[in-house]
Amino acid sequence: MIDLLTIFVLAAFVGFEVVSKVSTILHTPLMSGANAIHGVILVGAILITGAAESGVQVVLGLLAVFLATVNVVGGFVVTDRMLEMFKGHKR
Amino acid sequence: MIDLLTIFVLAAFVGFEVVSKVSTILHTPLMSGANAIHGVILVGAILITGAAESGVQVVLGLLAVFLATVNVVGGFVVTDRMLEMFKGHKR
Amino acid sequence: MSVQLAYLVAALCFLLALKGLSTPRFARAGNLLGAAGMALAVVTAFLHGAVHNGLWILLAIVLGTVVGVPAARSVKMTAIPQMVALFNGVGGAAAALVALAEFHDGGELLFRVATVLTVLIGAVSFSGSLVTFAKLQEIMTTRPVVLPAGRVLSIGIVVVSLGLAVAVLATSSTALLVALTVAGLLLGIAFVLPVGGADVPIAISLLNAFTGLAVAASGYVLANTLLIVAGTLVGASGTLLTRMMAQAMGRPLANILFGAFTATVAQAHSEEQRTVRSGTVEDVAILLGYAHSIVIVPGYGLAVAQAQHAARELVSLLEGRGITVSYGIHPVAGRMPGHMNVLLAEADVPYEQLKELDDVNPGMTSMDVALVVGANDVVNPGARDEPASPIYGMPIFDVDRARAVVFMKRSMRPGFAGIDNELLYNTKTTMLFGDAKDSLTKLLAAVKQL
Amino acid sequence: MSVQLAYLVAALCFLLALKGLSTPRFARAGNLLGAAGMALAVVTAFLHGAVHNGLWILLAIVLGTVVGVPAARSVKMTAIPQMVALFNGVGGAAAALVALAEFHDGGELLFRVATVLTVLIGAVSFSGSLVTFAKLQEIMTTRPVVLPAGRVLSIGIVVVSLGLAVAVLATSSTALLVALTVAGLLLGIAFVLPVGGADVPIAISLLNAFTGLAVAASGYVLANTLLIVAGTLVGASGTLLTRMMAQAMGRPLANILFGAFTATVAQAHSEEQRTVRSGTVEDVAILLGYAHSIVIVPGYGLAVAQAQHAARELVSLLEGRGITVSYGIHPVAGRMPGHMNVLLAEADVPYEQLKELDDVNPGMTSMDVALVVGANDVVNPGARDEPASPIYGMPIFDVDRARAVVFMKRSMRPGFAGIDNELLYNTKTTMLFGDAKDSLTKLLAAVKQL
Amino acid sequence: MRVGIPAETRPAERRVACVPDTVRTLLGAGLAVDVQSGAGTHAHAADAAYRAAGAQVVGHDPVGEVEVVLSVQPLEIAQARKLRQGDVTISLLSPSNELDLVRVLADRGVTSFSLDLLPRVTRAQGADALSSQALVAGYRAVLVAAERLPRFLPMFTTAAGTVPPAKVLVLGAGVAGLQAIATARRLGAVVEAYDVRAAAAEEVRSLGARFVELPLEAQSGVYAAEQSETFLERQRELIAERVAASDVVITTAAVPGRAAPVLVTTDMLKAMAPGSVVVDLAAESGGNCAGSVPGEEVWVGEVLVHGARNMPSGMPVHASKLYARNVANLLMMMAKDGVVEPDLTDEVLSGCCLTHAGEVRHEPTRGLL
Amino acid sequence: MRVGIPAETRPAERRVACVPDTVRTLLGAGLAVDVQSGAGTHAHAADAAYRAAGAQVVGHDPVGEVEVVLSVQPLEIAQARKLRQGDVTISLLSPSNELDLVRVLADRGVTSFSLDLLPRVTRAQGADALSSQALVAGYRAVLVAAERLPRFLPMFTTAAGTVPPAKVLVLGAGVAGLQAIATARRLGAVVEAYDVRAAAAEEVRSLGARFVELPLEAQSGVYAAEQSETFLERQRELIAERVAASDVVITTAAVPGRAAPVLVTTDMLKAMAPGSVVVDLAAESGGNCAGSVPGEEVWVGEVLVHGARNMPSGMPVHASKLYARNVANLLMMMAKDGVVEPDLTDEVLSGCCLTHAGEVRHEPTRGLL
Ligand SMILES: NC(=O)c1ccc[n+]([C@@H]2O[C@H](COP(=O)([O-])OP(=O)(O)OC[C@H]3O[C@@H](n4cnc5c(N)ncnc54)[C@H](OP(=O)(O)O)[C@@H]3O)[C@@H](O)[C@H]2O)c1
Ligand SMILES: NC(=O)c1ccc[n+]([C@@H]2O[C@H](COP(=O)([O-])OP(=O)(O)OC[C@H]3O[C@@H](n4cnc5c(N)ncnc54)[C@H](OP(=O)(O)O)[C@@H]3O)[C@@H](O)[C@H]2O)c1
Ligand SMILES: NC(=O)c1ccc[n+]([C@@H]2O[C@H](COP(=O)([O-])OP(=O)(O)OC[C@H]3O[C@@H](n4cnc5c(N)ncnc54)[C@H](O)[C@@H]3O)[C@@H](O)[C@H]2O)c1
Ligand SMILES: NC(=O)c1ccc[n+]([C@@H]2O[C@H](COP(=O)([O-])OP(=O)(O)OC[C@H]3O[C@@H](n4cnc5c(N)ncnc54)[C@H](O)[C@@H]3O)[C@@H](O)[C@H]2O)c1
Repeated sequence: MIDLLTIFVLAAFVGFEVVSKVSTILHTPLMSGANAIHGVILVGAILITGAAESGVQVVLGLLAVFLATVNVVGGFVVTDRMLEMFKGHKR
Repeated sequence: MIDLLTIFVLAAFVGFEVVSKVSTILHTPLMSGANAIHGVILVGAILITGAAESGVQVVLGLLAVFLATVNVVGGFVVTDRMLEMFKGHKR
Repeated sequence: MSVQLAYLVAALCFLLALKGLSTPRFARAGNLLGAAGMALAVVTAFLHGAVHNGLWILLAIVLGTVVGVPAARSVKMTAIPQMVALFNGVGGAAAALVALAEFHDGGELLFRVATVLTVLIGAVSFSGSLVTFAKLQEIMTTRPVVLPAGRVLSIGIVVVSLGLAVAVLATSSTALLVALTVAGLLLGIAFVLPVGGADVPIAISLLNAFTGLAVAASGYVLANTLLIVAGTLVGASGTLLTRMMAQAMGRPLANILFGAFTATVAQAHSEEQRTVRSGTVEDVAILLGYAHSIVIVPGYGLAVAQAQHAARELVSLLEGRGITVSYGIHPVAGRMPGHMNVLLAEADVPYEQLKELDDVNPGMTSMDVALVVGANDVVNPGARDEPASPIYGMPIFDVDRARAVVFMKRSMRPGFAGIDNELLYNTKTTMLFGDAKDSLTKLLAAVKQL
Repeated sequence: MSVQLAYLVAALCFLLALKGLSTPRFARAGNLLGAAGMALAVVTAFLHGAVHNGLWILLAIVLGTVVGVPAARSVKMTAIPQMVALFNGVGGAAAALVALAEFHDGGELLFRVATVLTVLIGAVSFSGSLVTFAKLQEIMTTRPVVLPAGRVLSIGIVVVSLGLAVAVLATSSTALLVALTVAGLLLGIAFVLPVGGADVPIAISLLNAFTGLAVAASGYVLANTLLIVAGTLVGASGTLLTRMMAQAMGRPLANILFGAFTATVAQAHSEEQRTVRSGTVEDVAILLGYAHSIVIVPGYGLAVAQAQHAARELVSLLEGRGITVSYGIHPVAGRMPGHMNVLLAEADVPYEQLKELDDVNPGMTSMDVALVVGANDVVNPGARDEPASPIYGMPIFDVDRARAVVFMKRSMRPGFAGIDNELLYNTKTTMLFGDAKDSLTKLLAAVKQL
Repeated sequence: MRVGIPAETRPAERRVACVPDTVRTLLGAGLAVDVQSGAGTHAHAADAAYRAAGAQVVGHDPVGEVEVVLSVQPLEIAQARKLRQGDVTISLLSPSNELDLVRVLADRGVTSFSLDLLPRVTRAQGADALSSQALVAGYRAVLVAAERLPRFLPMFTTAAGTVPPAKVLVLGAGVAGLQAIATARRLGAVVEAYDVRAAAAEEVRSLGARFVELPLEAQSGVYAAEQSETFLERQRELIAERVAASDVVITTAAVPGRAAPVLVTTDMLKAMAPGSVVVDLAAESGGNCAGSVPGEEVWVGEVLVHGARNMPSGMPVHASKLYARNVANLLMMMAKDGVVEPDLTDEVLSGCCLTHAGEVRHEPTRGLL
Repeated sequence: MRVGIPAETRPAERRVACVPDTVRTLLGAGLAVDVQSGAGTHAHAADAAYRAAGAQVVGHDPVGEVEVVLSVQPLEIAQARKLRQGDVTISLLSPSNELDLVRVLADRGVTSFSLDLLPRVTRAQGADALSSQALVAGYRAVLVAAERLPRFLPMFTTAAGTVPPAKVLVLGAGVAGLQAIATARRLGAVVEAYDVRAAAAEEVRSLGARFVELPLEAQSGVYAAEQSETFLERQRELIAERVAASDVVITTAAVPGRAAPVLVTTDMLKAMAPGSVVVDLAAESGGNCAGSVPGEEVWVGEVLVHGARNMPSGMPVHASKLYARNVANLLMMMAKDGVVEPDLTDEVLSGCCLTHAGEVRHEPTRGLL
């Protein structure tokens, strides 16, 4: 329990620290990248669907898998598109 | 187990991140401050001494308490002395 | 054990992804690393956890990909914010569904708390995101919508939600949990409706942080460390990011979210008929730092601010990055013939960098940025396009034809000729308000940071 | 639960303490926060864990305080590094003792691994720190000590230690663990002996990181999250810090630690008879940024580097911090009469900031920093003190009387008069090598960061 | 139509109203150009250069044979008598000094333009000869002062002691005054300036000089209005101390159409350090400095007073280049397909048109006649 | 002992060897000072100021009544004849031009110092009058050129077109040359320079100007050594193109004790743009520019050649201030408790001592006699 709390605190600190100096122009890509990352709920969705017992659970789970997948793939792709402006400039 | 490892990874990341932009002049105070912090072994020393069963354990434990205390108090005091140069300058 | 390790590696990838995304240089790499971490986590989960329904799960994933990738690929750059909102919403929904599916009688209190939080926050995030999408896509009005008795209504929904949450904790009733879901959906709508068009991106960012928290809570539900770490990372960074975005717009967060309820702000909104885009120093720094060619048009404001030295430094810094920079010297910039020459010579700007109208205008369309430092009349397109303008006929620098325009001035006040300048309201234009020397000095520091 | 929470809060304090310690502005506050966190943790541990031997423990703590505080209070500023080494050593010893005391038969493998690591690293840290202390305190020679067959010996100790460690893991024998402790002590000595005087602080920093890791390992031994978090924080930050310190000295870490084994480095050491202290831009930035009064003495090098604009900017930045800055203009600085005037006027330096010999020299002793930018002869104390010097009799700026001197030049080469300048070797002097314009520009950025 | 460039005849005029470069501009507009041989001599524009540019170099004064006459100084009365109905002339003509000429021009139905009267509006800036010539005058005023000053302008710290920077005071911060400020600052002097116009303070500071704040009412508007004698009296009192502290004073104060205000009195000169220099750019229009004589250098005690006379003429190459471009720009406003036909409803042209179709169009001048 | 300051008698000399400020220095060293009435007139140092500083103002030439004589120009032979054994005189004396005077000084057993001969060592910099006067000359050379140039030095972009910056070429980058570079840059010109000494390249660049690299051997050392005619021939060939491209050329090349090398020929002048200006600071020692005459302005085609003559005298206040301080610094090296007693074993004093105790101590001069 306390371990999970510790993890929570540390992760929160890292989350703050890591974005604390981001420049304005990266706000949107960063938001979008973070958005893709929370699509990790896909892992949760797979796990519950994989262990589902009732039909309701399966349906809910599969819906969750579908939605989470949209979140993940769409999120990463759209972020990459936004970041195209940063590629290819020397230095 | 994996939780403790996760904590380790997160804490290590935080450790790196937090000092990654320190300026040269703060190297020594930062080292000294970190030095005081690892004196937290004092907590461990207290716990084992408090729960000691054999005489040897008590002796080892008390020695550890003593040494760890030196580390803690000496560390914080000496760091503070080093940092005196940063106080009191108006901006 | 190895499964857990894979998750840990994935968590580390996410962490480094966020770190990468916060510097221009590593942003793309960060995003790719995040994707790689995600692939690892998903494959691991599938191999290890898809004991039943494996094929169905695969099908759902394929379906999600088929829907998500083309949508993300084909969306117009200008429509990206609403796309992000949509993706965020479905993520929230997924979290809520997971918690709903996993809900069962009994269990620890912590489990129930986590479930309630996941469902509630996920639902808010889902419906809220859909509303922001609708606003940005202009399916509905972009203006703040304040329902009659809006405040009372909102407070009512909040109270009901809290009540339901407590009830679920106490009773473990699935029906109540479904009711809570509905309440959450309403709450999300009530939360976003009053946010005005320009502030919607901030609401999206906040909802994004919410989804992160929902995922973290679902991690507690499923006792999955990866979900906890990743969700918390997004929740924390998203919260800070939201604050920073609000700050960059110069408005306190509370004002943006709840501003529509107060009369003053509503008034300010209606007065401001023509919008002006004001950027931060960092925006402009990135605009300049990643440009290939820049023309600087100095004017009387450069002289007033005595910013010639700062300008020269910025130029040499930019040239050091391999960017082509020149100064466009207008014949009547300043207040005496040769005013700009005198200043720039004082700052030791090489004569070769000084270009005249005829040197600059033909190549203007290929300029990435035109940086207008304290000039106004000499770049006013009215002199070219509006025969009725008192300055019609004066040759100008056609900076409006550059890809982007940055104006450094202290206010929206006009220049010597006393007439308005349409270019200030152009969508290409970013205003950097403040004394030119100040702004340039800050810009210098910001470009160095890139 | 509440005990665990207290520990969590303490961990957070440590984390913020390190963060604070890495910016000048919050360094002191950070240290205090760390101390507060420590107090919380210790009190919690005492109240909760000192079931037996409470009085004895208290006594040991009091004793430790009575020894530690006066030692830390009374140590001379110059002797602080060895004091830190000593504190670090006793910390390492404490960790090893804790693991030794807690060791018992059986238990999980993880438990034994953690114990072995704690004991080994703690012992290395203890004995290594004692040697560094002895070196810095000049109880023993500060030169690298390479025992005959030193390399073979070192490798031998490493092999033995590893063997013992494996044996302990396999047998759980307390006797073997004690033997491992002894091996660790020897290893620490073997590790530090070959490190040369100037590099000892880097070895201390590494040992400090080691102690952190030992503490983290002891956290696994005791299953205490606080120890894990705090130890890991110190271990990670200490490792990075060590690398950064080595970088700041311009030497790869491996070279410092194992350099004495290779002939080349030993040679370099013997050639360098007179030492010159070369600082980094950040050092100088802090020296300047926290000074109250600064005099800048420009010379021909300022002109060669065309650094006048950069100098002016630096001055205005420093003045913005409330620091008094003036330029000392020597009658024959540069290569023509008034050379400095021409340059500084070009950079628009106000005439009031230009001071002559008679204005500056009387107040020189109260100057915090004299910043010599590309000048040499005009600050050479030989002109004042050495009748045999070819420039004897020329008036100079007595910068050697300021509290600290910073020289910006590209090399140790002399100036126009072609004679050596003792001041370059003075202990007060920090050299900032490089083109003056480059250095000033970097300095500008660094001061802004403060 | 033909455009004629007579050689300037007025004493000490070294400029020319059209240089080979602007010949090309005029030809480009379909006009032909006749240049009197030797017209460009002083401005280092040889006949050959005009020919190379496409002009016809004629041995005599082209006035009377061409439809458009361009000159720097106003035409001589004899020349004006040769003009025909509808002929166009452009010059720097200050009507209050040339009433006889104006009468002749009006009588003969000539369409005459004076760049002296050009409205100071944005669109007319390309033709603004007052500005371009003031630029030259302000720059040269400082050179003249620096050359005559027995001391350095910049500061020098040398082995033989330190020389403090000279103090320069500029009175009147119009175009010439601002340029004088800039040039003196370039040479390293410590510069301060005063002007009655409110906008001037910021303009002076925008050149890095100090604006002398006097407790006097500031004026708004592009030009200064005439000041009362009590105002000037008070101004002199207040400024006296700044004059005494200066090594160089450059005066440029003017009120269009009026005599220049006297800002520096003999007593003030006497309080200056020996060897100081005053350059009075307003000398021709009455003088800002007591005792200044246009075109002469007068010692008042140990202070040298240089009365400027036709300052731009001292730098004929660039003064001519700028003036010629101004004139050409004005001409381009009325030329089309080789024909010069001024549209007098245009604000700029009507503003600087002095006579047309037998009428004197300039209100104040009509008053004087 | 008494120090005397005669009024300068040589034509066009406006400086004075002692100003009221340095009177105080001398009095501080226990010396008394006699100043001839009117000695400081041109340098705006009034008799009253000298009196106020503590000097005695005498109505006649003090030479012969004082033990130490300070002057700018060498004394007249008649004055030298009045000096007594052991008297000390300090002036800017170029011995090869003044052999008769040197003979008289030696004959009368006078201890004479020439600042022309001062060793260029660090310790002597306070007395280095060549440097201080070259500073003045270099500065004024640019002012003179700028005033005579019919165009601007700086660049201007105006509504009447753009004026490009003038190109200035400085030949010889000693003290005067460097100062000319600095001053021309201040005024906004594009400056390039050439010198035979290797060290000059960096020095020129240190003032922000371009160094003209010629494929010629560079010299080391503080002074340039005399160059062969073939060297100079080649140099002229190579530099011709830079001269032709310049609007202003300022020449300062000198080789101590020799005639100045001719660097600019008449043909080169003819290739310059009409109206260009050449200022030849070396005119008095033979001239770097063909046809330059000291103290005169000569038109060669459409190029004006200004032959400098005693350039520092044109700015007498500060030239005198610096010179007087140089002389005082030298005197302080030999004065103690009111007595002037030169220690001729001192490197600096012996270096610039021309005659002492009946002997000519300057090697090259002894050769000439
Ligand atoms: N060159 C000449 O010979 C001459 C002579 C007389 C008149 N004019 C006229 O002057 C005008 C020149 O055009 P321009 O574009 O150079 O100037 P402008 O049109 O007068 O615009 C100058 C701009 O600079 C801004 N500014 C003033 N101080 C500033 C500061 N400290 N920091 C940042 N911005 C500052 C002002 O906006 P904020 O107040 O919002 O900061 C203003 O909009 C033309 O209309 C021309 O006709 C020229
Ligand atoms: N003022 C005059 O009239 C005049 C005339 C002739 C001679 N002098 C003589 O010149 C000397 C002047 O003294 P000073 O102290 O100004 O100069 P200095 O003694 O010549 O020293 C200049 C220093 O600047 C450094 N330097 C050169 N280029 C540099 C660059 N780009 N960046 C950073 N440092 C650079 C050089 O060291 P590194 O090479 O190590 O960088 C050198 O030690 C005196 O000896 C004086 O007698 C003066
Ligand atoms: N719109 C344009 O394009 C344009 C172009 C050039 C100049 N201008 C404006 O024209 C105006 C005048 O320029 P100008 O040089 O021809 O002016 P000017 O020659 O008529 O007068 C010179 C200056 O003397 C000042 N003055 C008058 N009486 C004074 C007194 N008693 N004390 C001190 N100063 C006094 C005036 O205010 C003016 O600034 C300026 O405002 C300038 O900005 C406008
Ligand atoms: N040590 C000191 O304290 C000190 C003080 C002042 C000057 N100096 C040195 O004295 C030296 C000479 O100064 P100066 O001004 O009296 O010199 P100068 O008047 O004798 O000569 C002027 C310049 O002409 C150059 N020159 C000669 N022939 C040339 C040719 N053919 N082409 C081009 N250039 C030619 C010389 O190299 C010299 O730089 C310089 O090196 C200067 O640094 C030293």
